[in-house]
Amino acid sequence: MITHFYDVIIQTVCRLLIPFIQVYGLYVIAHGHSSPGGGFQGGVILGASFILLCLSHDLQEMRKRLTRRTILIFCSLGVTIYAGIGFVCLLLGGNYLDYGRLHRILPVDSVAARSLGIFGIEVGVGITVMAVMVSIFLDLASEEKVREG
Amino acid sequence: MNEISFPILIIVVPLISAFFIILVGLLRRDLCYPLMILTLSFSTLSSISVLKEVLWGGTIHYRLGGWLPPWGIEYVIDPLNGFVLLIVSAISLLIGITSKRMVEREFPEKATFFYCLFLLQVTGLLGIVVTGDLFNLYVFLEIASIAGYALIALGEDGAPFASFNYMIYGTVGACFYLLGVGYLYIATGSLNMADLAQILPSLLSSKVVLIAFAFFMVGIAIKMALFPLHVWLPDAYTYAPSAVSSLVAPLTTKVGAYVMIRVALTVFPPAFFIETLPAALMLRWIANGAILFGCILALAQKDLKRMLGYVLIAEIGYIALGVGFGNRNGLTGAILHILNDALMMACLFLFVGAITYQGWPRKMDQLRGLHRKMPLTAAAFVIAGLSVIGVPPTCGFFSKWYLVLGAIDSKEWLSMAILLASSLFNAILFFRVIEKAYFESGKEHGMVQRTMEIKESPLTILLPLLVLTAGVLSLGLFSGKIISGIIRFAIPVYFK
Amino acid sequence: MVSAVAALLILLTGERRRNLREGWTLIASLIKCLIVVSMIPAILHGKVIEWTLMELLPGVSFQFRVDAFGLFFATLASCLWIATSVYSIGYMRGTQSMSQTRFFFCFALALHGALGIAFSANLLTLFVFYEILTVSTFPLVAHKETDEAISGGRKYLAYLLTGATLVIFSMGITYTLTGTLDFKAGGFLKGFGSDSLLKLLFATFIIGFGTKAALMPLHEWLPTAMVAPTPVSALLHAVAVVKAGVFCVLRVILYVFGPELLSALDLWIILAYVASFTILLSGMLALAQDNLKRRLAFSTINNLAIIILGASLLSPSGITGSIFHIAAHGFMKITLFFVAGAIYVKTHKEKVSELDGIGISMPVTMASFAVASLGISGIPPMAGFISKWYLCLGSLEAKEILFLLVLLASALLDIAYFGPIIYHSFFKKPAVGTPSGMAEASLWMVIPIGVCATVSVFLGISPNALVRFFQMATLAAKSVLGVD
Amino acid sequence: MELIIGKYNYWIYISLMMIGFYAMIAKKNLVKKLIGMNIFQTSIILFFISTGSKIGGTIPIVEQGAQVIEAGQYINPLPHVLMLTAIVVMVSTFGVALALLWMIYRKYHTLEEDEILRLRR
Amino acid sequence: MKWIALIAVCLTGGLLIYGTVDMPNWGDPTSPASLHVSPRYIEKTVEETGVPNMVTSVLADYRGYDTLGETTVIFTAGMACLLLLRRFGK
Repeated sequence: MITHFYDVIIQTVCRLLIPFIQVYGLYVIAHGHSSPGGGFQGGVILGASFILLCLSHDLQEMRKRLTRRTILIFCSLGVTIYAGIGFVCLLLGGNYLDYGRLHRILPVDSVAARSLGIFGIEVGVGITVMAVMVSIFLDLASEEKVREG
Repeated sequence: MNEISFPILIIVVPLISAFFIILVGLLRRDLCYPLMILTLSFSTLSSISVLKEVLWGGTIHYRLGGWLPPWGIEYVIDPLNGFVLLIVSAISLLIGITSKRMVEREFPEKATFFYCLFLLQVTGLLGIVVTGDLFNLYVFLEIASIAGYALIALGEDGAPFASFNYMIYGTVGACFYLLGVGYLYIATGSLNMADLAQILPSLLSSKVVLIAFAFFMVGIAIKMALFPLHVWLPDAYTYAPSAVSSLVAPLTTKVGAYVMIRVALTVFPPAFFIETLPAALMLRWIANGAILFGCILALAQKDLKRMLGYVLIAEIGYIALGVGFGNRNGLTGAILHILNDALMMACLFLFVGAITYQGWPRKMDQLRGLHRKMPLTAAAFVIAGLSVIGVPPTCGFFSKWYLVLGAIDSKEWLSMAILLASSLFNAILFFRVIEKAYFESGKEHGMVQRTMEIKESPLTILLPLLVLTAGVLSLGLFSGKIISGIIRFAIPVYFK
Repeated sequence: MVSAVAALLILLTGERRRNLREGWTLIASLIKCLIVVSMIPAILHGKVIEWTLMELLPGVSFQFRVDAFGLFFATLASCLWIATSVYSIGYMRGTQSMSQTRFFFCFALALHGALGIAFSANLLTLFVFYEILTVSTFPLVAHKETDEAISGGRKYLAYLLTGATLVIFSMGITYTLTGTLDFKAGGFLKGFGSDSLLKLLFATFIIGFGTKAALMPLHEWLPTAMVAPTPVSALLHAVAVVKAGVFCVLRVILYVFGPELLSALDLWIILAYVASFTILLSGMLALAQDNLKRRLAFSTINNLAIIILGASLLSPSGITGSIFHIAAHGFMKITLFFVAGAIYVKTHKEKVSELDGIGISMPVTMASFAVASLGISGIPPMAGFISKWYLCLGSLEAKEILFLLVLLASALLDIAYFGPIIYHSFFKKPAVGTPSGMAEASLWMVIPIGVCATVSVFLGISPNALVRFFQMATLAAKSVLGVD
Repeated sequence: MELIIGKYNYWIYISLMMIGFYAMIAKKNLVKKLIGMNIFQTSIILFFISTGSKIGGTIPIVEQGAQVIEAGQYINPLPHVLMLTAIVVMVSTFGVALALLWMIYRKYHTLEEDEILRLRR
Repeated sequence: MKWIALIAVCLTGGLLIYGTVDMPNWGDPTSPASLHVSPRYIEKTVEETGVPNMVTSVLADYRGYDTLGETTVIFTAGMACLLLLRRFGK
């Protein structure tokens, strides 16, 4: 529910909170290798931070920071990163998603290349999940606003 | 790139281009359509080559990520799913060509996202077909389904509600499938089809496997709209926009049928399906019910598209019947019917799409004088209708012929009677329409003024329609070659 | 093979303007007839032309084979097609009916079906063309687009498709029993399956094809289909449909089951009884009809039954007679229908009771009518006499006096229901109000009438003249019975 | 009795599943149907996760410097992976379902199934 | 309707419970699920992928393709919502 009732406390608190949330989200994505977490979880946290922004302020505020166009680009960018990495492996002569092949272009051995590849796709997943979360929320919410006025 | 990586490219190229279409659509919206056509034609060509390769050099295994099968996911392409793969990609290409005009007519501003979801739907279907891993199949099933829900909901008034019902049913189906996967997993600890096929024969006595089988069957039956669980189908396909219904109607149910054959006859040992369980028997009875039910309800319909929906239910009944016979001829008929029915249904739904595109009403009793305004379209309808009835030399006859042979082999006189009777039902059904379209010329009140400006549909719609019609006509004569060339290898060894 | 080409020609040209289109129809029919006739000498020397198109099922391929029997039927059909197409051009112009393109297109397609049936080498190919014939005739029957016509067409379809499903059933059984569907002179079912199964099979086959051959309990669609324009009824009755049905029945009797099997199972006697029942009943019903075309329809049923009876006697001359009767009856009956059509076009009279004195106004037409009807009732020297003579011989060979009596009775019946027409039309004063004096129909129609009538006389005088129908008939009969 | 004690996890998830399933097919309110759907899928997730557990197993993360790793000491990671995927699928289905609900509500201004059916007639 | 639903639900539940009879007990380390495929993940993950978190390694590497599918699913959902809800040209 987007109410047009703004509370100073809520706004300030959220303003303070949101950066930390986002940093935490990035941490969860990045640290998914050696602790619970990963692209999806981190992406959800990031998305949640933006949604919190919309809730505390309003959609216009949100638009200023993240236009629909950017969201859209993010959506397909993340998945493209993922599929693209797989494709690169294919071009490097391996099977699809065979990160081991990445060591041909990366200065590391194949095992490390694997973990790097995993990291890459985690990032991709994170971006997409975040963008899609926000976009779905925006669609549902802005729809409501259209109906109200 | 090497020949062997075609299997994955069939899936990945539409996938990636679905992502790109969004980016492209932001810059130049008119580039989306060519991109889609390019992609679809690529996957069609590569599926042709893959099918060739399979027929030449035997089953193809493609290990994703280079991991060995039970640990990694692998793509297994044998003649059966190579065949289905070709059907899916070719028909989706044809429908994709037609979709341009319809999209421009119905929702021009959403074209980008429409094409994106269209591609995703096709990708999902292809992914279902080629994968050799049960859980991966589930994931792609969901891709296809979600794209399908969205696309169907774009249609006319009732569409969102119909699509919502479809979603409830579809989710139940998918969840049942997932439960089946879980039960199999806890019983065997593996998700790979080939691996399971090796482990299962030693576990057939276990109740877990039994229940897993039951849930697989129910879930797939919901997805392929087998008779008692078909409730979502007529609404969804009636209200869907024309381009969507002519993509979804022929393919989704056929892919479901393929999954049924795959799970029941290759993952589980066929003997389990046919002898130790009464499953084959039950399937036969259900299919009989489906055929009768579909035909009779189709007779009651006023709306052409809805009628086709019920005809589709009956056709699915044919396929299930062929599987249920559990003998060589029946199975041949079923697999052949997957092809024929996909062709016929695409042709018929495309016909409805064409006439609605030209602003012709979809009601049965308003088709008067159609053949004067749109002769080729009407001819296509006549031929497809004859094929559904099963009049040689159209292809519908031959699959029906094999089903009859299967019925004789398994001494199922009742099913045989129903098969024959259903073709009579269809005859009534279609000749009623044909009479309307041909013999009651449009001299009626008001028709003349309204239909004056209606002419033949544009080329992008007409051409695929005619191609499909030619397919319906010619594949009948070539069915001998198809069977001896492809289907003979597609049937599990058990039936040899 | 030929027929396919010819029909393709029509398919391509069906949409052209009318003169061109009718020109194409004529040319196609001529070409077809010539090619068919050109094959006769080869066949008469006992050769068999085969041509395989592609394999439909394992063991069953889409194959044509030209043997004497098939060629006999094909020659008949293609010759009569010329006459019919000439006539139908005249008729169509005379009545100015609508959507003639569709008419000629379906017409050619139907002929294609008929010739395909004649030349097909196995049951499946035969069935394919059988269905083509059925479906392509439906628009012809319903051509007038009136409610009556459409309901007639519906009835036609209902009967024939039901028959077709039975045929599918029996083909399936045959295939599972023997693994092949190829015709073989003398039958290929011998030694397969139990007697009861074979009896059931025979029943379904006969019922399936019998619907098209209008055997008595299944004849109902035939008089109803009389709503069709006359060339169509001529086609239906003389050439294509019913004859194709009879042809199929004979194929089943002689080439699927074979005489030995039938006589072993005593099936022939049942069939013969059904046929003779049909003969008598339809003859009597014909008496009761006042509509000329309906009367002709019942007479057709009668003659078809005669053909089947002859074949079911399983004796050499019986089979010869029945095969020959296909041709004889074809020519004569087509004449009769042409005449009925001509009268309708000229005077819009359809009832027998209205025909008083029409012979004065249309002498040539009615003369040929007289000739043909006498021929049908089997009076020498018409063609009908020859066939009936052989049929009687056949029944004598089969030692079945009963059927002999049936044949004679049918001849009497024929006279009984044709005689009055001739008498009235020639020797009665026309009813008041009808135009007197010469008023023939257009030449397009009169010429075919005359030709057919003369041919039917000619066949009677020298059965081997022209295209040696008789020789082919005997050849076929011998090949079936294995005597030489 | 041992049946229930040893397999109580299955009983729990099955009862949850029955609740969700019942809500899905019997409830007339579309939102309630959706909630039922969620319960259903959650129960399936519980089922999978419970299949992966091992008594005496810890979370499937190798702690630093562990030399010998044998399967017994870590719980089975595969079900967790599958369920991560399944959760995502679930979420996306739910999102689409909400969108559909919006369209329905915009059209009929109600979410009661029978009322919608009445309005459509 | 309610009764039919109830019967269907009870039937399903009954079937599932019937199926559980042959299942291994909860947390049984010797269940086939934990013996057949998964040990390789547990034992080889570090040396093969260099990732100590098995869930991540399996998710993103061994069964990476599933994850691609999963990401595609959520992408599809986003596009679907866009397609259905957004009012264009406004």
